[in-house]
Amino acid sequence: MEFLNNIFVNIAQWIRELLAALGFSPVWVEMGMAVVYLVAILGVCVLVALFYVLWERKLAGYIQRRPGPNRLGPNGWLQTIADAMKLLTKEDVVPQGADRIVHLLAALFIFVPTVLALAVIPFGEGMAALDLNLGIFYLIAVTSLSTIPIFMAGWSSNNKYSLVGSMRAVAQMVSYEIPLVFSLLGVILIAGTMKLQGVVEAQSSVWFIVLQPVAFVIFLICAIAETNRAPFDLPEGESELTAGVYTEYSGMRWALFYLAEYCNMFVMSSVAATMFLGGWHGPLLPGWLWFLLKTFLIMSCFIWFRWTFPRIRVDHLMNFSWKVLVPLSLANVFVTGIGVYIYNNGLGWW
Amino acid sequence: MKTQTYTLNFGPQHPSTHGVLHVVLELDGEICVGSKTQIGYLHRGIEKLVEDRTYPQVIPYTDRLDYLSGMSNNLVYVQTIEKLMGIEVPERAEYIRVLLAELMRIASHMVGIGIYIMDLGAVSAVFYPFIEREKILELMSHISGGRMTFNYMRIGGVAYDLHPDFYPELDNFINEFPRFIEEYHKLVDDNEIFKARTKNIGVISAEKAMSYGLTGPNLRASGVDYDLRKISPYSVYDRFDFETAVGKNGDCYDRYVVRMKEVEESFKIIKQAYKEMPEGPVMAKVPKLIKPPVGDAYHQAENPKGILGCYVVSDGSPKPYRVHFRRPSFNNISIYDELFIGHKIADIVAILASFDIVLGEIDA
Amino acid sequence: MMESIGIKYIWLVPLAPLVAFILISLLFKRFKMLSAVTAIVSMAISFILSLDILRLVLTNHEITMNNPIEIAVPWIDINGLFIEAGALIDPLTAGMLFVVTFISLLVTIYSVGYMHDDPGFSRFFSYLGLFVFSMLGLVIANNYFQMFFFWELVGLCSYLLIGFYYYKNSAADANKKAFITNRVADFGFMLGIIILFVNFDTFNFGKLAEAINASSDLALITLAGILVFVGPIGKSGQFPLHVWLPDAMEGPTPVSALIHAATMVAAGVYLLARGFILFASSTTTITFIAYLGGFTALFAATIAVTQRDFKRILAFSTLSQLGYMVMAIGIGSLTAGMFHLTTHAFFKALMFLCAGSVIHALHKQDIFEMGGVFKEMKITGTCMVIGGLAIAGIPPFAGFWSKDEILLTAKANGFTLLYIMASITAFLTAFYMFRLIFLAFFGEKRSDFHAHESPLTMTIPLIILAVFSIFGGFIGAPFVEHGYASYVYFGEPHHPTPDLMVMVSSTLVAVAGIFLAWLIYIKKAISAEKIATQFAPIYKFLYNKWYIDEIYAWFFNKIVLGISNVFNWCDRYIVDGIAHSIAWIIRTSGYKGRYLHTGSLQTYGLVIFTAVVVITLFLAGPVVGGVQ
Amino acid sequence: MDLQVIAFWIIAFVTLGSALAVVYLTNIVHSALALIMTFLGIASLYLTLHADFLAAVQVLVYAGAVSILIVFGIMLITRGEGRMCETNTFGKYKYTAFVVIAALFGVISYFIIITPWQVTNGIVAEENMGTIGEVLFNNFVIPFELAAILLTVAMIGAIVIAREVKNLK
Amino acid sequence: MITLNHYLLLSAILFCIGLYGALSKKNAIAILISIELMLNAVNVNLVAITKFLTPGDITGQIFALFVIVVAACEVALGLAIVVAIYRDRSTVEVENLDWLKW
Amino acid sequence: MKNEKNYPELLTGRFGDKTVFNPEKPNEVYTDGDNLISVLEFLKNEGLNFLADISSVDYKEYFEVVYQLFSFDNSDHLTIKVKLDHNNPQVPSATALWETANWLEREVYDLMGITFINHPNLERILTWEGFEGHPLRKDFVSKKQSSRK
Amino acid sequence: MYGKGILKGLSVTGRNVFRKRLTEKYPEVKPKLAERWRGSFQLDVNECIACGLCEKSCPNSAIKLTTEKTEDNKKRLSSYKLDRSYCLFCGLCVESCPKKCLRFTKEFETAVYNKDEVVLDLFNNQNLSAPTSSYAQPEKTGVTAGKEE
Repeated sequence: MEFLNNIFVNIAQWIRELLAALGFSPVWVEMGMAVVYLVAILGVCVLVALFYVLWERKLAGYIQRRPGPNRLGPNGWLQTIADAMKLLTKEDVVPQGADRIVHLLAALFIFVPTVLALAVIPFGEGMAALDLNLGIFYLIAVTSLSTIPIFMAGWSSNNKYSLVGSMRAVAQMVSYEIPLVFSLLGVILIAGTMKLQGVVEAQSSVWFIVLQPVAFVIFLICAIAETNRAPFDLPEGESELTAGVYTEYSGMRWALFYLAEYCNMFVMSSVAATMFLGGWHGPLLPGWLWFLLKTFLIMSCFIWFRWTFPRIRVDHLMNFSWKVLVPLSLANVFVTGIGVYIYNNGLGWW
Repeated sequence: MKTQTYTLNFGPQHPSTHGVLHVVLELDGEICVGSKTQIGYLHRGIEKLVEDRTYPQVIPYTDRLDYLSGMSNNLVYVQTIEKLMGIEVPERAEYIRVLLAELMRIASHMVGIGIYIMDLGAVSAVFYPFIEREKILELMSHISGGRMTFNYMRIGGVAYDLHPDFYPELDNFINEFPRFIEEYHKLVDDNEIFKARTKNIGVISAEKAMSYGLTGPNLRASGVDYDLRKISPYSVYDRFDFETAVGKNGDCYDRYVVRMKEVEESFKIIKQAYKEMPEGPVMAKVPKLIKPPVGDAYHQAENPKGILGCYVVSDGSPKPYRVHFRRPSFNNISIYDELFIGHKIADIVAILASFDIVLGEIDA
Repeated sequence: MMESIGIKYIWLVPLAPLVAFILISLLFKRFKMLSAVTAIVSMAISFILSLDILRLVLTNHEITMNNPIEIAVPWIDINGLFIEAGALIDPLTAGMLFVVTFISLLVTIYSVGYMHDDPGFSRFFSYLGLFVFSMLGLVIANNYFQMFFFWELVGLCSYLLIGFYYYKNSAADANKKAFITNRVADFGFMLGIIILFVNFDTFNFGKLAEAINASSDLALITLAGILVFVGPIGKSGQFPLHVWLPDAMEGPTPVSALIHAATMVAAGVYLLARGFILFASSTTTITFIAYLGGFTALFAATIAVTQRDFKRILAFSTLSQLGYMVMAIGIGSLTAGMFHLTTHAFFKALMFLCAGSVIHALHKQDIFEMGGVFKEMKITGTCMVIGGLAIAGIPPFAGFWSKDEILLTAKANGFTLLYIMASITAFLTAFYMFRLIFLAFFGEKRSDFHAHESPLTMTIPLIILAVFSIFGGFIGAPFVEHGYASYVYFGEPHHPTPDLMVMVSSTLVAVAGIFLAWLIYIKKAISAEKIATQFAPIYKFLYNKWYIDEIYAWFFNKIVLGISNVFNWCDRYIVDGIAHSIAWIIRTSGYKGRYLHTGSLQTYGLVIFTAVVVITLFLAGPVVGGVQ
Repeated sequence: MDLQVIAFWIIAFVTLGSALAVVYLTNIVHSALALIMTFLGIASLYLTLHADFLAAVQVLVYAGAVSILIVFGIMLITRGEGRMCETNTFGKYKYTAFVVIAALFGVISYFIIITPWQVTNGIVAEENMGTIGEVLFNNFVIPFELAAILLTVAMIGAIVIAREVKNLK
Repeated sequence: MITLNHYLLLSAILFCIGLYGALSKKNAIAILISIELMLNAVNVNLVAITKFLTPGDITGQIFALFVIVVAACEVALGLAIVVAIYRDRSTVEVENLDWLKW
Repeated sequence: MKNEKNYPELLTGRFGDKTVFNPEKPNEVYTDGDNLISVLEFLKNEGLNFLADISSVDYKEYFEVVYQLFSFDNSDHLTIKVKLDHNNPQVPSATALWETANWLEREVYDLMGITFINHPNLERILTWEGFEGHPLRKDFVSKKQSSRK
Repeated sequence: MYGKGILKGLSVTGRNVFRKRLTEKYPEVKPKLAERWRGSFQLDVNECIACGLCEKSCPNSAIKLTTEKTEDNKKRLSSYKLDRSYCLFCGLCVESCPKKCLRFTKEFETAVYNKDEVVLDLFNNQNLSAPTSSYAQPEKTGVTAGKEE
């Protein structure tokens, strides 16, 4: 149990010792570990994305009383790998009128914020590549970058659908970032730290979803919107904008966008698991497994929502953010602040 | 902000134009300021083609007008010829016709509603109606051998009697369908997003609807209680107890509600027709070679999409001199250009889908 | 001693109307009723606080004229110039605060009805707020500077309010007239306080009083006193700067009531009372004040006899009564002056509001077009009669007691001439007042109009004021122990012994005036027209207000303009000549040089940064060398 | 070779390179994208200066918000006519400005080099966010509130200015 | 060893690049962008000087924070003005925007 | 089916001999192009407010345009037929009365080549812009004539 | 309450996750076709009397047959081609066959690799082994009309 709990930490430690034993100076050991962490994160990214792409298709199938992918591999579990292979080998088409460089770079940049964000997520006790003091702030800052590649993609495609989609995406992501940040503020107030590890440790007795149910709901909604998932999938808006931002993308680059979407979802659900569902806390199972289970639960909710709801219209979307979520989250912060004050200082303050 | 408008070719290749409809939109940001609907991408010249066919040979072509409700199209055509020739159809055949037409209506509405809600973004909502439609298509294949193109109605009756396999399947369908209706109402009716997307969107006043010659659920959603099955009952519709579904506001939401209500009413008719179906022959006595007398006839019937009219001119030869179809969707979408103005792209998709158009019918 | 919320929140007294002003003008402009309510509430707050201060002053005998409470904070503290903002609470202030806030509150309530259909409804209330703020700031001032500051603000507000109907030419002219006339007076006032400050190095009333007492420079004090008195001459409409006051009738009637009864004109008298020591220290000053006041009283009364306009008659009566007050102060009785100011505030406000009520109902101002209004407007009529009786000095109405005290003092202090003049004025007052009442309210209708009683918001203030006009005089009646004189006094409280002769004679004089009016205008025993034609020159002279306005016009047109022309020539050809030639040089060089201005910011930026480099190198070169 | 030194040179190279790209590129959108890169470079520069909080703010405000604002501005004023790659050309001062700026740089760098800086090698606090908060809300509370008001005013002002003027004629 | 001079020179270069852009570009938005570069250069200066000269103190960082606020306002207003100008003139080329001259 | 109103009588009363009836077919009215619009307007006001269809037939010697009028309130039905010259087929447009006439007339124009006067937008609708000829005419010969005889 | 509809919708989709999947696993599990399924064609050449009714009845002229005279002057089929690319699968030919020798089969996987194979040569490849459809054939079971009691 203890062994399982610390298995990844121990592996990291082992690699570190190995590098040291190989005669590298401490600086280079640190560099090496950075590379190892990066590879690990990228690995997690890709694996998670591949898994969730399949799981989404499966769950969507179940919701629609279909079995979902069921051909390749046992019960269809190798389907995404096959799809990925197919997409990788497809021709990389760049439209004639497109801004070639930006068009190509966009698909790469889309991964940058995701990978950066994953670096601070604690997958288990001590299982974060970086444990920044400003963890949550860093997360917010980094995720705010994710608008830019989408804008790049939409603009460079030189397609009206793409441009409209990217404009929608930018407006939507900027608007929903605000309630997202505010909903996290309540947790920060209670936990008293911005360190993600610290936030998880603060939840050892009670999960913050109990103390901050409103914030959790707001966070969930904003997370869906930030990741451009249905019912907030306006930038893609298949029935409106054909494929929106991704209209002109094909082959591998389209696959990258597709994977990035799932990675982003994974980041968002890990943040939710960390901030509200107690991170690695849980009985019996190893911490990182608990963490992944919670993430899986939230991801499944994302998928469930997507296959149930119609798409929201763009003006309703903005109204909902500015007129409902922002005031609600502000009120939540306010109430939480008062609550924390009373909890700390008692009621004798007058 | 004052911004430059831009032109967006909405279709002919677009996921939500139900085929090959082409709308040239003039957009100011997301809001439509001008629209031009262009059709004809699926024009096959059926009216010209059938001038070279004998009267019975026309029937397969009518299947391909509104390919989601072939049986109803068959019915209109054969009834027109029967009117032209003055043929009395056996009662059992009439009951079968009504039964099948109403099944067809349910099938067509299942697609209409499903695709409508899918175009609004709820993808699962298309699968549940398609499951029910699948059952109806199975039923159809039991009696005619085909799933969408039936060629089952004949001048003077129907081609064959119902197949014995048909009855248990229909029982099965009748047992399971109410549960679907209940579930679907739960899934869609009260959904706030759905309501926000459809209420007060694409509002058509009763006057406008009448002026534009809208028919079918689109007309009734605007509050005009006009249903040929009630107003001038053809076949044996006067023997059944059902209501017409009428909306109030003429918005997209009402069009959905009316369709759902109509499905329930059709289901009632099916149950009655099934229960009361008489025994007897299914074909009237008609000559081997059908040569209607010189003259013309116009007949129309309430199809799932609206009123399908058929105008046949005979010159006394075995081939029709002229056949013209009044296709309901063709008339219905002529209001699009006016209706789109001032709506957002997303609303345009909603309006487009709420009309339940079939391009095969529009372009003929 | 300080357990009074009124004292604690004294700053709120003037501030509440200011807040109302700010709120209304910035936020509530579109919401009529909200602005009215805001104004009323703010006035009510001031009123309640003033009431509390009054209560404190009345019950707490430690606060006397010689031992006021003074609350002050530093306002301006520059080298050598120390000015504080503060409040001085003594019975004088308390009484004045009460009068001002009370009248203002009633006027504000009244205005809700009066201004109801006016498009500038909210604007009116915001001005009212500012006006009351200024007046209250003036009243609680503890130094001349603060007083002057608010004095000017009052002037500004009167300008705004008189010109309320700014789209009317006459209103625009009237407010300009008021403003300019007041500026002339204020200039004198300002000179006066500057002289005081230069010599005594303080603005504070208390310190000044000590300094003046200690000073021996009589000429200086006389000069300062007269200069300061110029302020009240303007503000309180003493001859010859009275000309603005009748014209000020162009403002809405509630404003007239406010200006005439409680705020603006009272400010002058209040200043005289507040700075009494300054005037009393010089016999010349005080005598000048007394005679000027007496003359104004008589002068205005004679004019009022011939006027036809309802409000204008009241305006001249105000002038006349102000003359009374000033005279009272001049003859050395601060008590009598302030007492008369208080009672006058009640009945003059009452009469103006009645006038407003009548005008509101009739849309007419000429009394010769009225008549018989009493039948339709019983409340207003009754109130007007009460007001008339009060001003005429019929016992036991309020005016009787205060006027009596003035007459008594005049007689007692040996100003016989003034006593006679005042008596004549009293007679004339009774006459013209009842001329007005008889013509307007009684007799037959002389033109076509439909009168109707005014709404409750207008009549209730009337009734309240009427009550005060009847009984308000008892506070200073001779038989009342601890009456007005025990609180407001100068030096030592002294109760003038009631003189039955004075009382009876003044009553008789008043009754005679009323009787004469009755004879002429009701009984028609004597024909008014006949008198007018018979004494045509006098009548014309009086009707045209002694040609004062014309004299001013002549003075300014001929003399001032003549002098101005000389200066104009000098200015145009000598001063301007030099200036123009300089300008020409500059302009020509600019004209040539403007081609350097491309209008392109980048060019400018480039030049700037080139200059930065060059200058840096130029300046820093030696320094750098030094470092190396 | 210290890790810090390597990091500095890489960051400096990226930052200055993208800053040059901002100015040099003739497509305004490319310029804006290069600007984002510069912002990120500066954020990492802050990290090397132990200003973590400022780095996060830099990313959040500049890279996340300001750049998007600029991009929106570009979208609003750059219309279909004309070619994108000529939207950000040099004006008439291309060479003149270069000379002046070169001189200016010479002056500045000369002064930087000759100035004897009083460098003290103190230790910067590991976690300075709390300190920033305390200082901000104690010593700088009025500037802080003013900044808030300034932002509000700027926002409203921007809306007012950019809003369509109706019925101008 | 990276010294203060490194940072200061870097920021000087950045500042000069920005200034060059501001002085030589035609497009008004490009000028705004260049001004952003200059502001950032200033911020680098502030932070670097605080770090090297007064390590315990964080006033420089706070000042940089305020500069960021001002820069945000500047961009918002600048862009608004540019958009307003564009609406009026259909151009944002500063060489055409010379109404400042007589 | 029997109509509630006797339209032949009404029309004769209003238009006299400008409308022609076949006594065997009470639901059919022949009129000419000049009177068409006034007849349609009259009938619209009489309750036949539903223009279901406009079709056309090429009788080789002449064209016939057929209007199918129904009522939204009852089952009344009347067919209006207009005979047109084969060389110059022209008929006034009913777009002012019914918006639906717009597309229906465009379809007739496109496929049969009958010109509708005062039509706001008389363009081809089902065939493409450069299409030559009008397919439903009996003399239409396609370049790729169907294999069938 | 706002959001109730959303929760109801979620409950519907959520419940469906646990219901039976309806998909037929096609290549492994063959679909159950209706008795009257209109699949491919078979022609019993021996029965055929070469009457040509099927050729005439076809709306699209998809059937081409040639006949030859036998020695005993009887018409005999010499070739029979059915072009499925033109075929509407309307069944009119099968219905018209007097000898019921042209039949539908239940084959439904009719995709072919070469374009030529679309044309069925029913003369040489009669396809008699394929399961036949009951379309227009004497029904094998319960042909009597009416419901089964």
